[in-house]
Amino acid sequence: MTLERWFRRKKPTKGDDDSSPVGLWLKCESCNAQIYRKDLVANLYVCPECQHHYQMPVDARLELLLDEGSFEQWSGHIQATDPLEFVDQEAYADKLKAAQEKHHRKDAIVTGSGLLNGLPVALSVMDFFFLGGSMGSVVGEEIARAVERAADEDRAFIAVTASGGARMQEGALSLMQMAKTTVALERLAEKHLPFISLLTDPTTGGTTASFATLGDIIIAEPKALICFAGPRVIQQTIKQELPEGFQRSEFLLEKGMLDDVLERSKLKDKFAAYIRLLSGKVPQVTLEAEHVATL
Amino acid sequence: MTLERWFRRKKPTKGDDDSSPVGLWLKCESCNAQIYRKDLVANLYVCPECQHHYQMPVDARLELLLDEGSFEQWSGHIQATDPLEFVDQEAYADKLKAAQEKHHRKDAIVTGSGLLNGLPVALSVMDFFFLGGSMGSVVGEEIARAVERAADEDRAFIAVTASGGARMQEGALSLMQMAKTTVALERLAEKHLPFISLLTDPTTGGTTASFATLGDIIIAEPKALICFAGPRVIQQTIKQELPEGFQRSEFLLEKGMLDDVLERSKLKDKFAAYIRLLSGKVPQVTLEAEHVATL
Amino acid sequence: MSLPFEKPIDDLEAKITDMRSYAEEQGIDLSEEIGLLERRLEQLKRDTFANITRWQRVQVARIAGRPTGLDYVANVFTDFEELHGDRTLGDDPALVTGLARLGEQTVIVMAQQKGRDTKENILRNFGMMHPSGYRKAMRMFDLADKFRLPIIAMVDTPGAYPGLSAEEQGQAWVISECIQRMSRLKVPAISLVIGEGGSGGALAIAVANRVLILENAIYSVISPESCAAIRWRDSSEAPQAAEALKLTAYDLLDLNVVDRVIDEPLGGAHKEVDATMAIVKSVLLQELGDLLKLDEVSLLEQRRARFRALGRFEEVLEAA
Amino acid sequence: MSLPFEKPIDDLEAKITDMRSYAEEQGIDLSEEIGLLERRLEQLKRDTFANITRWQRVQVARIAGRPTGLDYVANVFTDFEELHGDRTLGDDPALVTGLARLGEQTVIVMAQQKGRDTKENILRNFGMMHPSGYRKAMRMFDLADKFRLPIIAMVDTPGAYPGLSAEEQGQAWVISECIQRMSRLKVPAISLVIGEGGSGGALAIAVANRVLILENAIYSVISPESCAAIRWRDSSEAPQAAEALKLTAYDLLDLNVVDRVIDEPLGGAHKEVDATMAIVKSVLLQELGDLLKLDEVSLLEQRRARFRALGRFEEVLEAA
Ligand SMILES: [Zn+2]
Ligand SMILES: [Zn+2]
Repeated sequence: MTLERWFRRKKPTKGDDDSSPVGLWLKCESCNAQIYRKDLVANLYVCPECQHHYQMPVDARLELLLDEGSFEQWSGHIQATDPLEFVDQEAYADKLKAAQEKHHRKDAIVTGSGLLNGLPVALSVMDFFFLGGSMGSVVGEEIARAVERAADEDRAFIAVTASGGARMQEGALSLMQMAKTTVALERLAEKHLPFISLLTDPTTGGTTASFATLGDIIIAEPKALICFAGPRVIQQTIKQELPEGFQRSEFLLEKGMLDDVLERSKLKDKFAAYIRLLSGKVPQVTLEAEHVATL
Repeated sequence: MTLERWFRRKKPTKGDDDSSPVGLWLKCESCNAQIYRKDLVANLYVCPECQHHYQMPVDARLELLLDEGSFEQWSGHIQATDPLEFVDQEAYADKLKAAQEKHHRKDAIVTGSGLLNGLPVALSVMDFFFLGGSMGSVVGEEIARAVERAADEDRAFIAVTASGGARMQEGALSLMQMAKTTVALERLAEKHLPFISLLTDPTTGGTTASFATLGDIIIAEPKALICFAGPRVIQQTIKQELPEGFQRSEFLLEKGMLDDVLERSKLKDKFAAYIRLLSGKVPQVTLEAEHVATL
Repeated sequence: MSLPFEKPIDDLEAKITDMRSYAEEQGIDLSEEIGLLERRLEQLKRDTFANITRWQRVQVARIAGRPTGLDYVANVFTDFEELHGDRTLGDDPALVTGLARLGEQTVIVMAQQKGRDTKENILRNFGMMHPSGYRKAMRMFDLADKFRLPIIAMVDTPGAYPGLSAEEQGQAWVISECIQRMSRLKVPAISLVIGEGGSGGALAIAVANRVLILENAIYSVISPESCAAIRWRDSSEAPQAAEALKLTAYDLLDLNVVDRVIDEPLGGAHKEVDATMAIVKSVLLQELGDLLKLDEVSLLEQRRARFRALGRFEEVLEAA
Repeated sequence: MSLPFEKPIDDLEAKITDMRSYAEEQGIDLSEEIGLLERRLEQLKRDTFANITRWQRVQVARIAGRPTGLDYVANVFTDFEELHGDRTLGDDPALVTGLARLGEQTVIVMAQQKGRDTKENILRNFGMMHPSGYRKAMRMFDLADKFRLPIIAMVDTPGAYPGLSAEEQGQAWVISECIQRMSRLKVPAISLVIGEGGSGGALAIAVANRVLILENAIYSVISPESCAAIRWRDSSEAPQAAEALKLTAYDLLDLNVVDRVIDEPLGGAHKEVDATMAIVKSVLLQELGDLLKLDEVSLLEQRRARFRALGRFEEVLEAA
């Protein structure tokens, strides 16, 4: 179901308007090649021709990162309450309800536990198709709870982000989720458990400026847009064109902001390597035995 | 005596060749005005016409910063041993001996304690005229001892720097003074005592890259040259002219490296203010009484 | 310096002034009439400010002549010594930082500064901080911890600077780091929103033990103009957006986003600056006094718990 | 890839090779003669390296083909995962950093990397780090403390980059901060000088519990060339300057600047890379094993005391 829904979208937009028809073929938005949709899905939503990384539905992301059948969902027990009774051209309450029904989840996030190459992990995956992956009270609380439970259960934590930023329909409460998710991470740090942040296209605004950039290791998918202020806002500020590749993963790697840019197919094994290495605490026994063996 | 010796020098050079004749007048190296030497001294070695800050002899510096008669010298009980038996066109041992005789001190530094507007402080003042203020084992050890004694005696510490960098005639031992002075500062930090660093013209190389830039508050005198690599070295590297004002105090303030650039005449009162403020530890009694009074 | 809705007040004030000089000129006693008008003026102010819309509140928060960060630094504190630079990237004039005394206690004060005229606006980048400003704030947090000095932060910014250089230097990274660093302070921290609390750029220096706000200040996830541009596709709908965003002081108190609203003199802080300073000083002294009773661990835990608890949601029985 | 003083060795090696192929071609037995020559070769190498001047040592330390930082990373460690960036200014290719295993222990490894050909030399800026490199090192120190992972740092640099941008970004400030940060590590730290230890740019990642050096590596306050230019006013006097600076491994051991010299295979590390890697690995395993027995406080105190004690001077009776 989720994959089918994804097919209705051709390119990343606000995430609240996906009515384009389903077809068997699509034209790659990067290289213009005609791609058979099934091939794209089989290839992890990466264009087989040009390696363009499309956005990935949450279920596919969980499948990519976790060992088969190991996922146990934690999220879904809370929902938003429209604390501001926010209305613009449409009521937030209605919009939320529509999104919940369409995407079959309570909000723009899924959290849970699983095994990654046999290693116990917890993770949060944002759903960009659900109101643009925006972070309101529920997204913030789900992340905070998942991080804390990961700490309690001695699991490494992986955050997969895809978000338009804070959810403005919950006003300052959304803003506060930046601080909430940040302080929740203290629990993980106190237990010396690794936090790997995976930034995917697009990760912007309050999400980028909070937990997403606090990973012990920060990885991005190729050519993902990752920023605080979006390109349009900056263009309005500086009144000139932005340089090619600005605010994209490769640019940020060069600017020192990322540990690496990794292709989707390599993520799982790399994450396993990081987690294993970071768990290599100083052992009580010394290495003398091996030393003797080496000499 | 010290002041007279200073008069033999017209402009900062290596500090080991000061044979220019003594005169009653000098031409300001900055504004070309003819200045009566006595006026310059009376004006804290600052040109009365253009405010150019000349290098200041150690004794005058102590007089500037400390309350009259309060200085107690700590340094002078150790001397260099020429551990490398270093010889270039002249033997280091001979050069050192000549400098000691000429400047009436064991090495390029004076340390001690005193009162600054009544506040107990310790300080180290480098002597640029003694082998270019270079830091060898003795300079490093004197600074380390002074910092540690300041910590023991609950004094704020002020380091006045003027140095060509590490003393190459003591080879890697000079390099190690960068680490030695740095670790000595831990004692001060552990006691929450303030360390104010005053960078004067010129402060370069290993001195800049160690204790000098570790001040809780870093102040520079106007237009002082402060750098890691000297302008000539950089010019050789990049093969082009350096921008006007590059590596000078005002430039560094703009680059975020300094807390302020202060005229010589303001230093003492400002330092007193910093020390008083930084000593304002959280008191055990609350401020309720005052609160009531204010309402 | 006046907003449209303030016009009746200004008119009445002018009338009273007129009448006073007339009475003096003519040597007649109009004190009874003037007294009556003054009571009417006070009632008019009270009614006007009791009923202003959220959008009008936004305008008061931004009005020229409203006290800026540096006004509070100069009048609420004593012995201020400015400290410059982040020791990394530069010295951001949009955030003024330094040592000062609040009563007898040394504090580290930091104030986002918008500027009081066009020249200063440009110098201060309208209070929009660059990454170097947030790094300067973090340097101050380090200094505060080392010397056990409380932090007082004055918030007044449209938001972090959304420009090319800021993005290149990792604006998002430095804001998240600043939030984390402030949450880890071992000393008391008070943030006071004095004008405009704009989004993450404001929050970065507002992860405090106590978050206070002036009556006519605002604090929002997005500016009403930007919100209107996105949600109404028309930035002139800003008044509606302001209404929807619930960004006024008492709205935020209801949401627990702020802990206390400091009432301004009648007519707003810009009408009676001295009185505003006195009120703010007394509140800060009292709040700081309370926090100074807590030890390091309690301060840390209280701050963490405060922000961990924010947000509104409901538990549901069935998972989805 | 050979230095002038190595010529007799190279010639003899060539002669032996010649004789071997001649014997094979002609089908005659020259094994006795060859054996004799091989013994002479070994003796020649021994004599040559026992008597090389300090300047020749400098040349060996810099010779093309000598193993670089990345060679050690690849051959001494396993499971290396490179981590990039300082999260502030950039990602400096002159310092390679990452997670790896040394035996069974995860460590954070960092290596100054000069490059193995012209292209890499340029990419790596000849091993001369920018401020972003030192900030990357400090980020690694933070990671090491957080996850309690020992630090192994390979030193090989002519010095910190003396350029315009480096000065603008506070090269001196970041080096002093790096020295301080490394001195505060709560985990074991070992630095190994593998080639050229150039001044403050090297020291910044060598404030370790144990400072090791390869037999033909050097570690100096200034390069012989620069020293000659300043003290002799002629950089071609570098050989004399090298002599005066006492910058070889055993000189430094005498001065307590390094704790241990690792002997290289006869003829230098570049002649037998595999053997060099094996020796370095076994030494690092042993040294790390020793340090892992110490607790956090002991590690800190030992490191601090080590550097506090460095320097040579004598006490005098009368003060001056
Ligand atoms: Zn394609
Ligand atoms: Zn002059």
